Amino acid sequence: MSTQTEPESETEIEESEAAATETESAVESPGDRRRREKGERAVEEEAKRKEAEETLDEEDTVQIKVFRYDPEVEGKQEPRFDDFHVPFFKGMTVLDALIYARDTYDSSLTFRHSCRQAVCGSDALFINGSQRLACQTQIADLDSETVRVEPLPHQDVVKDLVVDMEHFYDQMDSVEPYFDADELPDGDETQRQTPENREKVKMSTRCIWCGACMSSCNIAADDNQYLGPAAINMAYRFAMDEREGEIRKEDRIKIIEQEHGVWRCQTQFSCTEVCPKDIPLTEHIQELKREAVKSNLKFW
Amino acid sequence: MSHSYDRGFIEDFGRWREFSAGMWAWIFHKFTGWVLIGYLFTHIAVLSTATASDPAVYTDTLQGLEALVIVRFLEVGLLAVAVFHILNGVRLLFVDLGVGLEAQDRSFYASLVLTGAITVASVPTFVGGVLA
Amino acid sequence: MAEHYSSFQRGGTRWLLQRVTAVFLIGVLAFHFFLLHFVNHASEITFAGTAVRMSQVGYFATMWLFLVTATFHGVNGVYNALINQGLEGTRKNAVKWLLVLASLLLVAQGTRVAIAMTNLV
Amino acid sequence: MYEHDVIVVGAGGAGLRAAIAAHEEGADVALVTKLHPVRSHTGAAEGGINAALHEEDSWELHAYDTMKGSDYLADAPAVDTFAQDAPEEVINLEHWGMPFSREEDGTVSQRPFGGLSFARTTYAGAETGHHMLHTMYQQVVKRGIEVYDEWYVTNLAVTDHDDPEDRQCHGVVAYEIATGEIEGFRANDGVILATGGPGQAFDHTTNAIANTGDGAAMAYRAGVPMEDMEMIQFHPTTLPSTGVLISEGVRGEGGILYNDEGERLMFEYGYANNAGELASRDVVARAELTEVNNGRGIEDEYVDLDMRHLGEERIVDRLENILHLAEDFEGVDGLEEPMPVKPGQHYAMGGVECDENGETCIDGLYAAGETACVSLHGANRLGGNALPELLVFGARAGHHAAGKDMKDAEIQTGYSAKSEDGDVEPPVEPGAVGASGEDAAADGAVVDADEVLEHTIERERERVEALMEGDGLNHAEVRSEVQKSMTATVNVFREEEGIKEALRDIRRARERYEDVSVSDPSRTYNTDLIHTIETRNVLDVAEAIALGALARREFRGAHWRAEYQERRDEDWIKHTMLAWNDGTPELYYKPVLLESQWKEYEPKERSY
Ligand SMILES: Cc1cc2nc3c(=O)[nH]c(=O)nc-3n(C[C@H](O)[C@H](O)[C@H](O)COP(=O)(O)OP(=O)(O)OC[C@H]3O[C@@H](n4cnc5c(N)ncnc54)[C@H](O)[C@@H]3O)c2cc1C
Ligand code: HEM
Ligand code: SF4
Ligand code: F3S
Ligand code: FES
Repeated sequence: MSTQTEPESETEIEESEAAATETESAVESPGDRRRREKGERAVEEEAKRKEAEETLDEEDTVQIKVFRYDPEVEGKQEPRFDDFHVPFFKGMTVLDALIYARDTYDSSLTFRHSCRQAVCGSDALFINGSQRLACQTQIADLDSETVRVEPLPHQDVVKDLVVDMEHFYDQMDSVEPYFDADELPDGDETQRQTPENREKVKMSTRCIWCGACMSSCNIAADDNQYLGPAAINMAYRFAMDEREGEIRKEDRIKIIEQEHGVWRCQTQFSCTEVCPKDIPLTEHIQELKREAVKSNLKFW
Repeated sequence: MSHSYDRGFIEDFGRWREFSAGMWAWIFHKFTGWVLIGYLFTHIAVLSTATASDPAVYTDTLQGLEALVIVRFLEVGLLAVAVFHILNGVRLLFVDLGVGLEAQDRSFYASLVLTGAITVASVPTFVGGVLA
Repeated sequence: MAEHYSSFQRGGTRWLLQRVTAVFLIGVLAFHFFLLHFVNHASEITFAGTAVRMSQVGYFATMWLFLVTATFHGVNGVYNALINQGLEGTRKNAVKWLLVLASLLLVAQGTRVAIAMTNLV
Repeated sequence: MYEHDVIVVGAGGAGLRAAIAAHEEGADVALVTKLHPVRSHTGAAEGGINAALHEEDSWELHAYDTMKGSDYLADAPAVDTFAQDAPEEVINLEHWGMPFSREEDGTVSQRPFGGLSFARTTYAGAETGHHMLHTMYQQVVKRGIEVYDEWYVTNLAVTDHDDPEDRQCHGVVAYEIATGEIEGFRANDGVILATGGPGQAFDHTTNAIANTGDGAAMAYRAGVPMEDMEMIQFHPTTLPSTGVLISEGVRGEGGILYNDEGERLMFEYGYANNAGELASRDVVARAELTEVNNGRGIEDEYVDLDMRHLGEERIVDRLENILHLAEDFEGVDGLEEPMPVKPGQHYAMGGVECDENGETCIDGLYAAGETACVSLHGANRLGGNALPELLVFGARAGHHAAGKDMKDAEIQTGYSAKSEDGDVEPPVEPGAVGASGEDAAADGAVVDADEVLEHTIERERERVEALMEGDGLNHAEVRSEVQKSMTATVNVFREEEGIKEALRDIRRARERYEDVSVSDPSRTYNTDLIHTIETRNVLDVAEAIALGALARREFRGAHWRAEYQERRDEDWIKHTMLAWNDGTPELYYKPVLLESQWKEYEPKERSY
């Protein structure tokens, strides 16, 4: 390290490496050795894996059935379901099981994930027939022998459990999803907002862009241009924020009133049911419908 | 992006098993609405017999139809359809007003049950005439 | 005001009218069903009976409004459903006018029938 | 090849703020991020953002608290700049629509936080980070700033001058996850690294799976020194199965810690006879682990945090999200049973050495956020000081990179700031296996911007090709071994032997990594490949942490050493620095600046 001068440390490495190669090369070349070791290891790994799977006790394992698809890889172009047996522990989530399956059995198993705590919105999946966050879903709560995991319905599948989110992002962007006050106080002053008003928009600000709601909505499935519950909720978040002011609110109402806006919602409630952040989406959509009617009636 | 990857059965047919109350309510409401508007057109068509110069045509047509058992049963069906559409319509009106949203699934089930009850209760009145 | 008025979106109006007509229909439809199936059994209906009822101005007006609102409500409902199904462009326009025509015919014929039922003519 | 004035790598709080700042200066700026911005881990922060907003409060007090909290290992110019800029930054956020919690009169609420002499923590419910992240992303959308999301930056395009301080950064090379395409991003004015924390060096952490220390590792290998890497904060209450954080709020409201024998451990064994459960994070974390080590842990792993006695009403009212967390991530109903908790890695105080303007010793390369070490937190970060750091230093880096006229930094960077040679004897040779400067050719031949980029792109293509072609180990094994080893030895308790063990394990892991390959053959969304590359970064960062821990022979802030049970101010008010040195790391020291142009700080005992 730093106490040593550089050349010294370098020679040391060279020396030790040279020594290592010398003893080995009597028998085989380093390349051969590496390949042999690789081969041996592969066999070992395989054996370990088999053993791991076999020793798994029926009782404390769960079976996950995972959707597989890859447009490029032969054998995966036809969608299929793969079964994995995963050792169960208390508190295990579906995401834990997926990670285990990937790291132990098949490293090509592909899914998005990051925070493991329901804040990043990466891992909304179709689990046992419902849109849920894998990280937020306790396997024990599913009450079923096998857990079926699929990518979100009504979105293009990129690979395995990964869907294309572009359309969802586009819909979010189309409602001008940013705070844009009519006027702002001077530089070092904050705006005022009543606690009641904050309370009113609170739930709507919790959205983590997971796309579960959009995927669950039959209307959004049929009508690709429908803004969808998340985007409408986003519009609600700003339209109802008293800090933005009346003029902006009027504009926002116009956005959600468009052809494929709020009127498309048929109050099916499935969005509200699947939202992992418990946002009362239908309620917000309905309130915006009334706001729209009100703002139109004003001018009669 | 209009469609997701075709997952065959799961996507096309299997989904209904995963529908929740709100989705069923929507489907039923749609169905009943269409039946009702369809009925309205036929209804007016039948009543058009009233414009005939002889009033008896009207009376005969209506009573002739009413004499058919099948028509009586269809009427029961119509009642069921109308009652459900009304009850669920009321439910939807409340939803539009933002009232009782937490109970939306229960109110749907209540609509179903009530529809069933009213329909069964009215069977004697409807079918009575022809069978008796 | 004028420019606000011009930016008015029909989506909202139709939505609102659908609800308003629904509220009206609740009462009238229930009344209609009750009167013609429970109070007067459908099988006992005669032209004479109908004519008596229809000759009352109040009843006549109610029934005529029933016809108009139900037509609007029903046809508008169908139209919405079709739009939600993805109807667009020229086909949407065609369907729209077709529905409008059908409604007008229905209301016209309904009105003719209703008038025939009264002993006014 | 894409080209922009400023390239920001990472779109968490720091990256977003930097991008907005550069945009404010009129620069053409792009965010390149491996996760969509709203998926960044800033969204997980719960507690709040410190800023001296109140008239009775002052930035000097905030600076004083921060310095004291750092256990006098922070640099005064960083601390002062931070405390001065924080209020304006928080007001900015408010103007951008951040849904702060409010008082009756409509002003922003502030609450007290550990180690602060004034209630200066602004917050938005228990989801402050989520709101901060989203509020800033919204402003990025509003400004039309280009975002390349799901682009994984694999390396920096840096000239290959011999001396890192002569090097210049001309951009980055990134891999588009969806398509497998490798592209260059040319930065005319600067590259800002804002890639977040290195939590994945440990196997039990509150950090996201994506927090693999990529930025730090890339900068390190490009020649920027790592600073105070041993300074890792451990949070005492995280859920055992996932590492999800259970906020300090539970103990604040009166939650109690019990060991396996049902004893109230904080008092029973005298860990903190006054403050009890509310003692500072490091004290509680050590207490819990001592219990486990002495056989009084539950299932030999954790202790119980009980809040049932608070009553359902109070719990639902104030700690509702905790109920959800315990239920969702541990399957435990906090109203019915105690919640299992154990210490988990939480935050890295150290990181990429940079100055108050975010600049590193490499020209055109900046760092901001958790990945950076301006040296604001020193040996211990105060709760609520990380989020404002993202704002303050993110903004400064963005402004500076975009060419705003700013005062010269007081903090010196680079090897030339060295004051003392290091004196550690690692048990094995650290650094790259067969170090030959694989990450920088170091012959001064490639200096032209385009050439540098082309060269780097070529190297990355080769690297990816090699990883894809091989038929070897799964990186996951290598990664998890290192994580386990780090958590076992370079944790809350650190002993010389343990740290050496970790270094040996890391060495072994480095050797095994040579044989790692990617088994998924697809170019489409190949996360196997991404994770494999990340693992390399995890190794470099973990090693740096362990080396720092071995070097620092004292107990300061978060860094506890079995052999040295006190703070040794005469010898150790200095930063541990680590230069990659083209593959053969070198440890050295640099002085801590306890004096800024405004004030001078006198080390005092850190007691609360
Ligand atoms: C559970 C938890 C609670 C916390 N609570 C608080 C609190 O109450 N108050 C407080 O002040 N602090 C808190 N902190 C600390 C604070 O939240 C973090 O230090 C801070 O959010 C880090 O922000 P960042 O912008 O540096 O990084 P991150 O938000 O982690 O963002 C990193 C970004 O870099 C990108 N990235 C990474 N690698 C690459 C690559 N190779 N190529 C391209 N992009 C890349 C990622 O996509 C991401 O966008 C908390 C931390 C945790 C974990
Ligand atoms: C009696 C009380 C009635 C009530 C309360 C009622 C209520 C409603 C409501 C609220 C809707 C709108 C649903 C939506 O857009 O989400 C609707 C739709 C509809 N109604 Fe009614 N309605 C009533 C009677 C009728 C009658 C008499 C008819 C037939 C003429 C009718 C036909 C329809 C049709 C066709 C739809 C559209 C269904 C669809 O979405 O496809 N309704 N009704
Ligand atoms: S509204 Fe809910 S379900 Fe929809 S994207 Fe946001 S968090 Fe997900
Ligand atoms: S599921 Fe769809 S129909 Fe409306 S209530 Fe939700 S958006
Ligand atoms: S992993 Fe972040 S929401 Fe599930």
